[in-house]
Amino acid sequence: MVRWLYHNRLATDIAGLKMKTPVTTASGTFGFGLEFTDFLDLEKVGAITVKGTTLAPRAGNKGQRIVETPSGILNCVGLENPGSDVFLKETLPQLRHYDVPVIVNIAASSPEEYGELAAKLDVDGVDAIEINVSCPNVRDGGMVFGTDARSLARVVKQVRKQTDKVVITKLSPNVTSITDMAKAAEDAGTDALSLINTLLGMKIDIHRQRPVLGNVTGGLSGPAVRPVAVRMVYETARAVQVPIIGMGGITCADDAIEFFLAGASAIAVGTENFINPAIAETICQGILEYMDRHNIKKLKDMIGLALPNA
Amino acid sequence: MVRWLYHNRLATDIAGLKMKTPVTTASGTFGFGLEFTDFLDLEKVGAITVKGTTLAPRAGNKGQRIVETPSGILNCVGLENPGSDVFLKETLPQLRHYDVPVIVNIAASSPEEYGELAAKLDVDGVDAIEINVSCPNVRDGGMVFGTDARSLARVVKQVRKQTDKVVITKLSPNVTSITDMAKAAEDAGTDALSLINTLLGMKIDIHRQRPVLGNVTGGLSGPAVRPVAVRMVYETARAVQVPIIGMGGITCADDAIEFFLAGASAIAVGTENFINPAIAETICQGILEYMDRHNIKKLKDMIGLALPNA
Amino acid sequence: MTKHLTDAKVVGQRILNATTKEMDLIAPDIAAEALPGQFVNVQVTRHTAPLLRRPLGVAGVDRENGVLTLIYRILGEATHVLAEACTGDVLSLVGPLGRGFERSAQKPLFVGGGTGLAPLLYLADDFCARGIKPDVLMGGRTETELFWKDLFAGKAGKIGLTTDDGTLGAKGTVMALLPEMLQAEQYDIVYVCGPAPMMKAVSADVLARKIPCQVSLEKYMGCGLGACLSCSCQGVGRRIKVCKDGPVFWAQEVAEW
Amino acid sequence: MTKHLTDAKVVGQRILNATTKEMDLIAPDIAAEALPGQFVNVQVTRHTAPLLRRPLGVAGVDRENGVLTLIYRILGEATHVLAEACTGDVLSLVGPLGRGFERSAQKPLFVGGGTGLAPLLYLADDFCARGIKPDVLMGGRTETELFWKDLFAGKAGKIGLTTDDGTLGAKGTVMALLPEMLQAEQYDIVYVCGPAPMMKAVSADVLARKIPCQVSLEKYMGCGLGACLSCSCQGVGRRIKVCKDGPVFWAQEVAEW
Ligand SMILES: Cc1cc2nc3c(=O)[nH]c(=O)nc-3n(C[C@H](O)[C@H](O)[C@H](O)COP(=O)(O)OP(=O)(O)OC[C@H]3O[C@@H](n4cnc5c(N)ncnc54)[C@H](O)[C@@H]3O)c2cc1C
Ligand SMILES: Cc1cc2nc3c(=O)[nH]c(=O)nc-3n(C[C@H](O)[C@H](O)[C@H](O)COP(=O)(O)OP(=O)(O)OC[C@H]3O[C@@H](n4cnc5c(N)ncnc54)[C@H](O)[C@@H]3O)c2cc1C
Ligand SMILES: Cc1cc2nc3c(=O)[nH]c(=O)nc-3n(C[C@H](O)[C@H](O)[C@H](O)COP(=O)(O)O)c2cc1C
Ligand SMILES: Cc1cc2nc3c(=O)[nH]c(=O)nc-3n(C[C@H](O)[C@H](O)[C@H](O)COP(=O)(O)O)c2cc1C
Ligand code: FES
Ligand code: FES
Repeated sequence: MVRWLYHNRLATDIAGLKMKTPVTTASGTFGFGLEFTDFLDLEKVGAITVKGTTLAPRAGNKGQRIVETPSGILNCVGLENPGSDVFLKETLPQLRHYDVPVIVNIAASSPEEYGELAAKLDVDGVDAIEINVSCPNVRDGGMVFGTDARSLARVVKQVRKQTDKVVITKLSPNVTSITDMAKAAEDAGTDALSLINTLLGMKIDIHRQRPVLGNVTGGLSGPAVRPVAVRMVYETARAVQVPIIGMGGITCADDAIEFFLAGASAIAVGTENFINPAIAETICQGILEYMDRHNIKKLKDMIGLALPNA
Repeated sequence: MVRWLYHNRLATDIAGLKMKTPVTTASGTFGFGLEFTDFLDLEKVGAITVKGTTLAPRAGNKGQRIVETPSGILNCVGLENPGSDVFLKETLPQLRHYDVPVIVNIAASSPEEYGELAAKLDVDGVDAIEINVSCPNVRDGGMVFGTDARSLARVVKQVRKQTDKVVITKLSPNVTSITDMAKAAEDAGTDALSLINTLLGMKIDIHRQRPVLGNVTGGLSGPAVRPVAVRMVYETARAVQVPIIGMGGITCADDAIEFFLAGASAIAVGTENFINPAIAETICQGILEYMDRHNIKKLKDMIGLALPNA
Repeated sequence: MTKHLTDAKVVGQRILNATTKEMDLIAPDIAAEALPGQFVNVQVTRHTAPLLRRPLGVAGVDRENGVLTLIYRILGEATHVLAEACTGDVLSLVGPLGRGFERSAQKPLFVGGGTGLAPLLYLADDFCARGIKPDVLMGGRTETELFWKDLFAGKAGKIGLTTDDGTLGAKGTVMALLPEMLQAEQYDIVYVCGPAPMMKAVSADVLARKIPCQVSLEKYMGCGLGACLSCSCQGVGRRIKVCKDGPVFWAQEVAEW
Repeated sequence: MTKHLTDAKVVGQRILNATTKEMDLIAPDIAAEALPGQFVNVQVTRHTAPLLRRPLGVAGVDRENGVLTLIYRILGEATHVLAEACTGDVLSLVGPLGRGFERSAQKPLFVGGGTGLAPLLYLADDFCARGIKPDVLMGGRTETELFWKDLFAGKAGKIGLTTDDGTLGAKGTVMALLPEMLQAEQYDIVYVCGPAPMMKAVSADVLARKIPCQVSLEKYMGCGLGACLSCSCQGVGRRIKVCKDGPVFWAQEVAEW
């Protein structure tokens, strides 16, 4: 029983996943959502995308895991998570108290394991599976699937086979052609795309003369990467039919609007959750104001307005 | 007749190109050097890398050409330049009044044209050719050569054939594997590598609902991209033997040192020239202070210190 | 003329209207050499965001005390930071930059709108120092935008005012008064500084009457030094860089507005 | 306890030594609930660089006036910005965060160094309010780092001082005085807050004497809310998040220092 918000003006639809607002939370930046209930109303978030989940629990990387860079951060958390069993037994029941769709971000080390995990998560309370084929921070976290179109297709097909949930494929920006990857995922049967994951980067501690991060390299996110993300969404929106969830450096409504105009049907807030933990809810107000100023009735009417043929 | 600076402690050598200091200027961000003589002593810069030069004059792109982004800028200048004839007749003679090596950055639309341009620039006063195969802002500016290893090799071979100058190949970061590109250039005979050029990005004007830049997309540079640049230098230094000129977001000596530790033999200052037009000279002082603090006698002793085998 | 990279101490800010402020800075090197029409490039923070310097026209100098005056509209990120600067804060400046106004005229008319009036204010000081009080025609959307008339008081001869909404002076753009003023006096030059459409319309009219006309262009700037080609545009018969060949141009040199 | 996201007005800054400052902020929601050992996450700019909030321990509260006190060392980009904040400036805070000290002890010993003494200051206030004056052992590299003794004046019983260079108190680290102090009194808890090597050494000694011991860990934080896993580390038998499960832990819970 969905309560509509904002007279339904912000509603969007990701291949059947109905969102009351077009704002979700980027995986790994919002925990399991429950950490943010002091700051916002989870039910006003369009969907909660939870931390990357693996079949078995993972301890993640050792050493420093986050470091700030100019207008961004590098992270190498390395998919620390309690594993799918704990997620299903402990976390999901808590999330089900809220009237909000749940997107589970999954990572694995083979197409078959992706499939197995998707099958396991094919339960009530999970609304969509987001395939993370682009975690740069673990050897078996899918980065190879994220940078090779054929491997990507194999993963998508396995997941598609094992679940009736909405399947979202999250693309890595560390590729020569984002549209080739997007098309490969589309052809393999993904229902939607998320982009972008983090850019591979590193920082060196010049005093210790060693990489700052425990894992040497990490994923760059935050406002610094927004221009790259907007460009990739814009290119991808012209290349595929499936809906896109845009993300990368969104800090406010104006940033979000760039992504809608570039062709995203929904957006995710990532790093900004750390700085403004209420942002995933409050961003909607700014979108509405923009729509009023520009005489746009429904969010759907602004998707892709900056594309050449619009 | 080279006057050595700083007791020769900062000297570096890019495949025979002797630099008194390890700091050069990123192409396109320092004009022809002459614009900066009120702010610094050109002879204290290790080498001047001039604006991308093409065979014929070019007017560049229409519309807005630069826009600021978080800790970075996007540009789509589009290789505006007076052409090789004017460069040789008017600019080069002025640069020859200074005791500083000149690196000419070149762009063309076919391997043969790259070769022709290199042959034309094979004159006294030009010390090295930097092949720009990565300008994202013009259709024929080499971007395709910058993202495909075989095309890249063809360009490098043509240039190598036509000149006895030091040949530097400048790599695009918009690729899945920077090391594949680096190895292709090395195998094709490049003497050195420059990295990185700009990341492809865009910004949308949400009020006009159109891309801000005249050319729709542009190249992202400045501090925002530094983590990506350091990572690529670090990866490339392990993959090739030829020396590397590192660049991307360097604003001060500490930033430069990151690149040396990652394996760069020299660095280039780009966007920061716009903010601090004296930086290419003053950065050396900070490097010396660092060397003193860490008991490093010569710049060469710190190259690659953060690499795993160092 | 040498360009300086210098740290300047803020010695005062004054509110001119809800969105416009005037700032005085101690920058003796720049104040000593800056000519009317030139600009400075201001760094508003030592951090990397906002990253670029921002170009602001010189609105006045006090050579004796080494003071430079800027007048700016609070628009976006950088000018908001400027607006919060306190006396004693230090800002890095690069300047003076660009080519200023040609100043040999005897009977000038100034036409301006918005912050385009800032460089004209300094130009008026310059003429006054030589005993010439320029006539000034200024336009704004509404009365509160014409606080400029008070800044020009004592520095100008006749002052013509227009507002889009008619709340002060003639109703309409400056074009509503321009023909009248051009007819009433024999000007030997017209300086125009304001939004591009204003400069285009005014200069067309002025040139048609065979009166020399200078305009001051505004383009997004990366470096302000002629190095980045952000501000490069098509002039008549040649490429021009607004930051170096301008910002002031003879109206007939301009091919793109 | 609710976590608040709130704008707090700076009402004063005080220089404690060349690299340390104390800041008072009006943050009634946070002041009302913050417990000793908890921290707040401070945003130093509305721009995107520096980007992340910075965690600072609560060094004191004045509930009546809604004032929160922070004490910070000026280290890098963000703390330099903080140091320049003027009275009247507004900073965004998130807090109170984390789990504070267990406070049922009757005869506590505090051991601290550097800004680790900040949360202990608030803990001392708390004990004093219950009529207990804690003994304090503090170490620093040199005399000027021990300005803390003045801050603890009136809030502490015995104060032990050590400096690495012997310019004040015993020469050496806190380990030079610790055994002596532990022998002289029957403490029922020891709270340690300072650099990791200090906490490791002190807690090992204290635990060996079967005295309960709490430590306050510091890890690079992304969110401060338990969401990003930046601060996650190995505890005894479980993963722990410094920002949520800590920063205060029982010494025997800690597996990585
Ligand atoms: C030669 C010259 C002289 C100028 N003199 C004045 C003056 O005396 N008073 C005044 O108020 N304004 C002046 N301007 C305009 C002023 O530079 C912009 O208003 C200012 O940069 C806005 O910065 P912001 O960060 O506050 O706004 P933003 O939100 O960044 O931008 C607002 C507007 O300013 C423009 N702008 C932003 N950055 C630049 C840049 N680096 N170069 C050029 N335009 C930019 C943008 O295109 C946009 O239209 C001048 C511009 C030029 C080119
Ligand atoms: C729970 C907790 C409580 C703290 N309480 C205090 C306190 O009361 N007083 C005090 O002076 N300091 C305290 N610190 C340390 C303080 O957070 C850092 O000194 C501060 O963040 C430095 O920021 P900077 O930008 O000035 O320096 P930077 O140059 O960014 O960094 C300097 C040092 O601070 C560390 N640091 C930077 N950012 C963070 C971050 N987001 N999280 C954790 N560490 C970081 C870096 O690892 C580095 O070692 C506390 C840290 C934690 C985790
Ligand atoms: C600390 C951290 C952890 C992340 N963990 C994951 C993850 O588990 N799975 C995933 O697909 N993406 C992960 N990401 C990437 C984000 O979901 C998002 O794609 C990226 O950060 C870009 O968005 P932003 O710039 O708004 O942060 C993580 C990002 C950060 C900063
Ligand atoms: C305005 C501008 C123009 C540029 N023009 C060129 C060019 O002509 N040829 C080229 O190889 N790179 C060009 N570049 C890329 C720079 O040389 C450099 O590789 C890039 O900006 C990264 O360095 P930075 O972050 O220090 O600026 C240009 C960059 C900018 C900002
Ligand atoms: S602003 Fe760089 S050339 Fe004019
Ligand atoms: S700082 Fe994010 S989980 Fe602790």
